[in-house]
Amino acid sequence: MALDKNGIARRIAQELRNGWYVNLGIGIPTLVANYIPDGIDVEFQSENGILGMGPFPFEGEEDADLINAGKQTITALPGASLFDSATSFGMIRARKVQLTVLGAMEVSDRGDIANWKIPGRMVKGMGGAMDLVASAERIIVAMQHSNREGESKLLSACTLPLTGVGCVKKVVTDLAVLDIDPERGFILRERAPGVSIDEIVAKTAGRLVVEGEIPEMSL
Amino acid sequence: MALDKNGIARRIAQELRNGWYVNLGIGIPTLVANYIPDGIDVEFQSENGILGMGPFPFEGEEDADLINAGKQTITALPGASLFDSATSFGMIRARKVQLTVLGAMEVSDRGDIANWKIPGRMVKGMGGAMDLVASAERIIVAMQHSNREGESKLLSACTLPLTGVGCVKKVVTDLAVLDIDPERGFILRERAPGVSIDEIVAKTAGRLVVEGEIPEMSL
Amino acid sequence: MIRKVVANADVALEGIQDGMTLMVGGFGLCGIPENLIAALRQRGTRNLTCISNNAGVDGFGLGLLLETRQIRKMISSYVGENDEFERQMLSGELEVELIPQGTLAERCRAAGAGIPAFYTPAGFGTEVAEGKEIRMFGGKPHLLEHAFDADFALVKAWKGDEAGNLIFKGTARNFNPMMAMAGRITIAEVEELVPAGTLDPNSIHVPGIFVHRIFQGGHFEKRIEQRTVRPRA
Amino acid sequence: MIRKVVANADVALEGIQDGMTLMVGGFGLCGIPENLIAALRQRGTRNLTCISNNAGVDGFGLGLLLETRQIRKMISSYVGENDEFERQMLSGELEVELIPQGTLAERCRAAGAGIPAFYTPAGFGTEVAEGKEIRMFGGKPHLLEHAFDADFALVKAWKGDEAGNLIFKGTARNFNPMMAMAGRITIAEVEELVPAGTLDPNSIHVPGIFVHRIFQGGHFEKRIEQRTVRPRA
Repeated sequence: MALDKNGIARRIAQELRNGWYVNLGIGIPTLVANYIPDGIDVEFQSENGILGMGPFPFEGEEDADLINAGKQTITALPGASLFDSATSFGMIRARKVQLTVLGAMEVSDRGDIANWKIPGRMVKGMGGAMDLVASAERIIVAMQHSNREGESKLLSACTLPLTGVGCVKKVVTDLAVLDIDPERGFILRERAPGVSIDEIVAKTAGRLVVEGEIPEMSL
Repeated sequence: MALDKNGIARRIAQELRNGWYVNLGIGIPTLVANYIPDGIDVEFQSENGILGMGPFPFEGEEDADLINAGKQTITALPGASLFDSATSFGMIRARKVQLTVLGAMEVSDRGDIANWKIPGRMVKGMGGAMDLVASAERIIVAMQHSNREGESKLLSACTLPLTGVGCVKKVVTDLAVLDIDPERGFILRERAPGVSIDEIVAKTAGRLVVEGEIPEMSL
Repeated sequence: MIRKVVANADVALEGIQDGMTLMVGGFGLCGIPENLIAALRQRGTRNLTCISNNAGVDGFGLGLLLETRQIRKMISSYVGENDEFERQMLSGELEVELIPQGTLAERCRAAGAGIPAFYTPAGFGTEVAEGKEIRMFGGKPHLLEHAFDADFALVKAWKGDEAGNLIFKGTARNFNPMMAMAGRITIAEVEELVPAGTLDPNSIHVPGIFVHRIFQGGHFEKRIEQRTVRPRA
Repeated sequence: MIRKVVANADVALEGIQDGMTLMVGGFGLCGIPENLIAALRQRGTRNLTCISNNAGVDGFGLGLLLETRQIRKMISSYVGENDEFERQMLSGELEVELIPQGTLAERCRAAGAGIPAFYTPAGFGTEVAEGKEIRMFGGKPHLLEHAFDADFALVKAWKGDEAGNLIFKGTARNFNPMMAMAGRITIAEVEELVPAGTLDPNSIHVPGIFVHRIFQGGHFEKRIEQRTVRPRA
């Protein structure tokens, strides 16, 4: 059965390694913070200027001066630090953040990503996404395998305006975990529980490599 | 009579205007802080990272963590701020410092300055001088009119390796105050008390313009 | 000491004219110069270009200046939590230039640091790169980006002193420090204005040299855009 | 929280090898990593390239590593309050590259901010400009300068916490923050190491993400180069 949003987040959380600084985008990526494995210490960076971001505040303890990049009220954990936007993107560009998780509208089998603009619709802007994808050494895209029209979001080439080129290394969808090898395309690594390889093949428009045993995710 | 070092500093202090931030180099320039005219509020910047630098500390109150760019122990006045070297040179390059006073070995009649290197001798380095002269909107050079060998330091072209080109606007020496007009050369503005125009002409190797009445400095 | 205190927001805005370019601090509604925006609306200055990460919401932040059509152009990284903004943009009344957030921040920082231009990897291969010089560094393509040039910067700090020194609180810092450093004339409104010598000189976020005018804001609403809380266990 | 605490200077230096490039914080003898320099001397690592504004004095600061001939090359803005330095430089044993101080600071800052290159006016028309690209911005010539690339950065802070957050005191800040941000591996020695949550998160000068190893220094001499005082009135 296809994963729900929390399932995708839970699977991505398994990728966390001890000592990593992590930037989580808006939407599914934000949920990853709820599933940090035991024994793993990570710190969350939000590009509006905080490291050591904690959970939402208790009711009545919201502080208008403490928000995340999604403009949600948050808290700061012990050891947190606050800084300006130039320093924040400085640490992003200088690759001090080990993992960036973000959503996407389309991903290509060469690692291109499109997630900021749909021609003809109101364009809200790229925010920090272009900076993040241009610099992060490790980007995981969290998204549905298909869009609302049932079309694959894993393509041979993005049709929408790009956010970045050749930057995505791993995609976790409701159906599968896939690595991206720019030479070969999407490499199928794991299936969602109960999802068949055939379904994944059918719903992946870009080049897909299926090699050997493809295990089910263990969540 | 030619001015002594304190006289040069005293004359330069008359150039201070209310509300200016000022960077004083090592040597004669440092003495300018002792002659701030009444009613003039200025703040001193030292490029190693302080604004609002105060006088030397009282004996026993020296703090190894509070020095100026000449590595002398200093104090901080109320309203002072401390910052890193990147911010310090940021404010210099962004022209937030209204006046820079520094010494020189040679100045040309086009405003070039040489003050960091003598070929054949041990070279200590340019420190912050190249950044200061490249960016300051207002540079006053404080120096002796002639070197120890009796040769003019005001030349048609510098013979020593340059610190900056076309940047000096005013020179105050033991003999005179001179503006620099790159088209015309040194423009004589004032004579030190008792110093003749003839002496200044004789000791100025670069182009010198003497127009109209040349008053004595009032100190 | 050089004193920077002015009486209020209206006095602080002296010299702001139609057609000028302003930087306006804040991220969403967090850390925006509320009092200056209100005073600017009162003054009615028009045809403004605003460099600001976001464009406020309907009825608050820069949304207030959009309502009165005082803004001709927005330079931002993310916009559109704002119906009036969308209407003006789609109708062509409002020009919008979208810039990656890190590039926006660095172009402000560059202006305040006297760096006219720099290279950044952000936006390579996207429409942001169109018309820009591309150069390889370390085997990776980068775009040449330029420092902003703003007539005024309007920023909001938590505490400030008479000498113009600023301290920010929490994530209300965001773009405010770089914009404060970048403006030809920088105006800071603060929640608390204190005498010089009160703030720890080690803890100043923006040295007073960058701030030309400072005043204590009369009223701060500090609206929250997304109030998220967790249940008490 | 990610813990960065190591036991002492010697443990902190693990991985430093002959021939590496190090950034070393401080201005003159102010804010130098005394304990790390001492430990580095003990280790005897050789052929080092040191990026540091100055080169210490005879018998203190980087002068200690010059005595033992561990430094092959210095990249500095001002040197030579140091007889041994002068001797090695004149004899050709020591290579010296002199860089304008602001350019030195900005090349560190660029490294920590992921900016590979930038333009600065400093040095135009001088021998510093030789071989560099020159470009006009705003009618004024600028030089293209590149970010440094250092294997390790050794810095000294006043206070630090377990998460690697750093706070500096006075003008001992100088190059330390930018170097801390620039090192591939950054080691910070602090006068006082405190538990996470002790320092005000608003007042951190270097966020812990930039610091890989931190320890409390065992001994700080904090020598003064020019003791200047005024008489009591």
